[in-house]
Amino acid sequence: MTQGLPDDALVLAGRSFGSRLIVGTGKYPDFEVMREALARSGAEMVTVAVRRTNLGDKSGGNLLDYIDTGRIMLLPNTAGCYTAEEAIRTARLGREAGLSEWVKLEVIGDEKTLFPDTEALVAATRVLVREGFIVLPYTNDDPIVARKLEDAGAAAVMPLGAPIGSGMGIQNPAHIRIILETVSVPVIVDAGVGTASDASIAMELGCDGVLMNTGIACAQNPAAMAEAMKLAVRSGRLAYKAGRIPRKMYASASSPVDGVSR
Amino acid sequence: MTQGLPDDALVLAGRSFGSRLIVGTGKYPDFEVMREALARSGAEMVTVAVRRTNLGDKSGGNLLDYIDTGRIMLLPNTAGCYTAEEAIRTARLGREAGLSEWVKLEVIGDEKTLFPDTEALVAATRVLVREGFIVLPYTNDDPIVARKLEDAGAAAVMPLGAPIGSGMGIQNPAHIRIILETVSVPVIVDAGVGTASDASIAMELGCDGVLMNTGIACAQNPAAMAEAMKLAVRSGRLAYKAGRIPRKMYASASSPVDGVSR
Amino acid sequence: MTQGLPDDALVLAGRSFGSRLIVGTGKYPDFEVMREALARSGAEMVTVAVRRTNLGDKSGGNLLDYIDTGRIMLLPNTAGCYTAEEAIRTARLGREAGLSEWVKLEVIGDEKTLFPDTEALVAATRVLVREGFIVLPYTNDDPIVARKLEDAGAAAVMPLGAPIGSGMGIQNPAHIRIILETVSVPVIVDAGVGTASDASIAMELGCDGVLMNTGIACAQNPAAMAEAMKLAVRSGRLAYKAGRIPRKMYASASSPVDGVSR
Amino acid sequence: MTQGLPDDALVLAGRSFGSRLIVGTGKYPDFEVMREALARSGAEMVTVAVRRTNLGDKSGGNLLDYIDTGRIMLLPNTAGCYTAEEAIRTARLGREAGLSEWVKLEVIGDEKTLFPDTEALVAATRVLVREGFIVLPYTNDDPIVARKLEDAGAAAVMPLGAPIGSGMGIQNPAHIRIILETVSVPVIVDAGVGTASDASIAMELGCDGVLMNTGIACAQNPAAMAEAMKLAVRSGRLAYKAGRIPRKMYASASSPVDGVSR
Amino acid sequence: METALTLEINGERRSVPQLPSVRALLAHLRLKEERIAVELNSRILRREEWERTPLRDRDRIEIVQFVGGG
Amino acid sequence: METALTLEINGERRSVPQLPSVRALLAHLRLKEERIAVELNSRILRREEWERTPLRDRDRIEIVQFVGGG
Amino acid sequence: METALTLEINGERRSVPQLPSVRALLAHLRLKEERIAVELNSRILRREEWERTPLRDRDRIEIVQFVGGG
Amino acid sequence: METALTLEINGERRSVPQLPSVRALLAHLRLKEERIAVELNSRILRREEWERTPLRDRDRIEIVQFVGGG
Repeated sequence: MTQGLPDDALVLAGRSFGSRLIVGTGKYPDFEVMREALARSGAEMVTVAVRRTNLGDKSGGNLLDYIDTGRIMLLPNTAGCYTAEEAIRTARLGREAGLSEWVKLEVIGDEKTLFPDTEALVAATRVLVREGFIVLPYTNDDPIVARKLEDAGAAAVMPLGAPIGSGMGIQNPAHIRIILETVSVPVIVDAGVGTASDASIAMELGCDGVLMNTGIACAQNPAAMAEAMKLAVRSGRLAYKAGRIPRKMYASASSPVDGVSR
Repeated sequence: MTQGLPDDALVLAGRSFGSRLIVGTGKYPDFEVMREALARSGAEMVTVAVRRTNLGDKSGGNLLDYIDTGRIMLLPNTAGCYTAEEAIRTARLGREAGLSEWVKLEVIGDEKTLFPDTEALVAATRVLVREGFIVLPYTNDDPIVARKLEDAGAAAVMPLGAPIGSGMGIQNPAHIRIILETVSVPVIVDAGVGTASDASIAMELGCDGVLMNTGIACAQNPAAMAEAMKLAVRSGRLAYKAGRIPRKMYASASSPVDGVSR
Repeated sequence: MTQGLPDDALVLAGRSFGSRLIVGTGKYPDFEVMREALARSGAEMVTVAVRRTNLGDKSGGNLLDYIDTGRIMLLPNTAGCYTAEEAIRTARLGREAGLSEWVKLEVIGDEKTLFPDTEALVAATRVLVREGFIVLPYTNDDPIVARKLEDAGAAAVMPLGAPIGSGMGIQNPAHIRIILETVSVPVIVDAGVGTASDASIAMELGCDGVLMNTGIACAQNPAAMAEAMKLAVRSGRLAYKAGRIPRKMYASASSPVDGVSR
Repeated sequence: MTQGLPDDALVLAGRSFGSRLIVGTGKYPDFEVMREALARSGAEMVTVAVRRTNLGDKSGGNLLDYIDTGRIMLLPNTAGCYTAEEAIRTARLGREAGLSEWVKLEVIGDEKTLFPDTEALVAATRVLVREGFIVLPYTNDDPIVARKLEDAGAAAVMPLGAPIGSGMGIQNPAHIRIILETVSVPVIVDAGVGTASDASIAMELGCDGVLMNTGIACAQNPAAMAEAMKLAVRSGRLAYKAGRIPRKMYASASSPVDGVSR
Repeated sequence: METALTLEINGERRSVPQLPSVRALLAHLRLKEERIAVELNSRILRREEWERTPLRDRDRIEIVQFVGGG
Repeated sequence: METALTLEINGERRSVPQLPSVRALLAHLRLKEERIAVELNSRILRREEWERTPLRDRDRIEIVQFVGGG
Repeated sequence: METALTLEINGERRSVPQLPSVRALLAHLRLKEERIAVELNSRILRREEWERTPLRDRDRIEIVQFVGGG
Repeated sequence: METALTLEINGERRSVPQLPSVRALLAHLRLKEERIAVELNSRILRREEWERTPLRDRDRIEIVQFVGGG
């Protein structure tokens, strides 16, 4: 039952994913830990960065040797790009290397916050969609920008919950909620998740998925945290679909009020 | 792995429970729904109330026909009792009916909030412990009271997260945290859980378990919510043990900052 | 206008106070700073502790030389007392020293949290009320305890917002709100205020007053913070009486939607 | 003392304002109530909308007859404009009508949320600044956009606390804080304030001012709420400058721990 | 049933025929013996006492069971 | 008023007598001159232009003022 | 001072000359009489009792005052 | 290696022997061909172009691969 949820796949650009958790591959203590964390996360899509090949040092092994690409789809990102042009070029390089049209689009606006430059992001989305890319843009939590991204052809919008790597959780649930009501494409919270309940909360709001990296990779025990995140995403999704009770200020007895033997 | 967690059982009064989720049996739409919810919750202990047998109407079936008492332990409560005397008497009746020393002790202070009368609660705990009961008291979130209950011999303390049935989640995490540092017996959040993330948060604080009823029984789909809660408790527990990343105000890149091809 | 609010005095045990802010006298850098802070706070009641007279050292001046007791009423506390007996004795000593029946009653349950021992608190209140004291008890945020204190004859109840000196603000507004609906005597938030908005929030909940010490005395500029607190209490009170707008998830234009020239 | 704060004026584009509260003029029950509310708010700048003159009906009086323009500066807004072009045109009309270069620039992105279209906002700011306007843009809480507005020559940035008229308070204090560290121009929270403490919180974060309309105009007693807001802004500002105590999880006694007579 | 007893069971007065024991009463009431508890005149009976405990007129009897609760 | 002009003022067609200037139009409409702005055929007029700017048939005129807003 | 008393004042043993009353003790200790309270052998003295209350050897005396507190 | 080429590879100047194609360069550099991308003078080469694309002195070449990222 837990395993399945077969009727509740995440569908992005017509492709179905059994897990609503997307995981990054950066910052793990080593590749072995990453491999185990990816396995326990249950993720079927992982992000990777595109970087210059180091021509000198061949030691240390290759990231891809530790990812089961039969089960897991690679999603190249454009991390580190500060203009639409850089991001577009990196997306194209990623496509050539990965032989796939999917890209997690980032256009960073500033080094300290790593917040997106949304104007450039929309522009880059437009260009890449025209070139046939399936664009998953990392964006801020502004519903107007989300709608522009959808209009530009993004396959999903991925608002930040909090700054990348901050672990602060979803800072503005109201904005996420409004985005969910504004766009028709899937909404995936990307960045800011620090612990399991942060992921559950995202799903309970009605989000379609959660993308995270630091929260798992930099936990004291990344593999255990990866499993926690898998369960958190499922539990939040299930709770969302199950229909929670309303919040009330006062109590309501769970045991019968009559029939007490006195 | 998910299934097992065999090294991480909840131990109460020397007895080991495979699940850290305790579920109530009140307020379900019907017994069939309850049966399925209990199954999907994975709970190994459920609370029941002690009430006068209805001598007239024998229809409707008996609660216990729907609980797999081979797998699930019954925990009689003293809900509806407003004095130490009433609670003590109900505990004794429950022991006689259930042939077990375990009791969830409630001494209610007021009908509107269903908050405990902690003075009477401590007194009743003292009496029942002397009589050989294993007492799990439903209490407020005051660490001083928690310590008194421990001193009185309670096998655990069960502070409320929010009013019974309110679904507001843990209103005062700081108090729960302080209780965790104050007592040595297990701490189980009892009451107030409305959705999955509330349960995860309790576990992430370091609680040993969560007890809930309305959050499951009155969800639109109780069985699905029961499974959500099972996963939430596990994910919160795993996250707690995995050691979350610290919260930071600013970003920290998850992709390498060097090597971008420009 | 600000000055006045003459129709909105705080009435405790039949006595009227022009300010709803009560200030402690401990922990200031020096008596001069305290004097200025008290002046700028506008408080008409300040708490003092009862301690053994230091027979050796007569230097350093006397606290009371820095308090304008014409304008400001002294409220002896029983801080540092861990049993009902100690608190009762200290209250009596305070009465003898201060020639007044008023006492801020504290019975501390534990050194680390300084939370009250509410059982002993209720007992001590009962005794002192019988002896003619006007008892203002520092209590936890439990409405059942609040009602017992009222029943015991307390002239007000003073629930903590957060641990003494913690500056965390009101941790559980729901509990304060329930206390306000439970008792008829004035409710004064005592402890936990860290900055001005914490005090405003207490008043906006409908509290009758706020008592604080560390938040002012240990601010970088105590006198300026004292004035901030004076204004905060007033502004919160005014806002409570003025009737705030309801919270809504969506926007509602403040400028006319018609008549835009296009 | 309260009155003064003469060293702490709000300076915008070289002009000094004695009050850090800016108030809107829409949605009051009637002009008389507005007049009183403006008086009690202490505001020295109020926003007005630019709309087609109603040629038919001359009854009802003119807004400007109820504003003391000797004391209060008018700030025309571009509310209701959905493109940079519309906003620029409305700004020019406002300048001609008001004979002043100041404009509160709004480019609305969507009717339901009234969130800004930040791309168009930055573009319009650039144009208007070139024409000599002093531009105060209403923006989202994205620090990257804030920096672009500053770079475009805005005299301040005015991020929303929550949707216009929602009364939800500052939904994302972390973003406001980051904006404060990102730009050098004044930061004024515009929109979302529902009650006094919301305004205090904005100021305690370090904001330079607060702009509000619905929170005052639609309160049950607008004039009283206006005064509450005046005090709230002052108290928040004073608290910010006074330097609050740090938050701690545990207690710290405010009375001496030694010298208790036992 | 001239020799009937009048008992107060769970707060209600009730006439029953002459019955030899508490256990017989339970049978008379068609109650299953599992997971119930019986109190006689404010004293809880152990299960093994049911057989040997006689009933007297005016006895107050409480019979409780488990129901759904939280 | 045989020599009337037909103007579009604030989006509505309106006939007015022959008037020498925008300023005369404002007077004809009984509008105070303070704190208003006038746009003629999509060009904003400076206040000092009102007097010397003539009206022509079919002119589109916008007249705006300040109203309550946030 | 051969006739000295040994008192326990505020928890410390102290020798003082023979003194006629509690009030005299306060004077001897150079304490202002305002806003203090005195307890003699666990009994609080009312202010008006100070004058007429004698001291005995081994008396336990507590003298308290107000200090800064919250 | 008198016929050597001077290339700028990943931002660094490098001398290599005369090589017939981009693909030969990759082999020379001992790079696996999987999951990499090559850009020649700011134009991304499709994988099938590697074989038939010659190298010229001063060519700027970028070779990228996937690394861990979020």
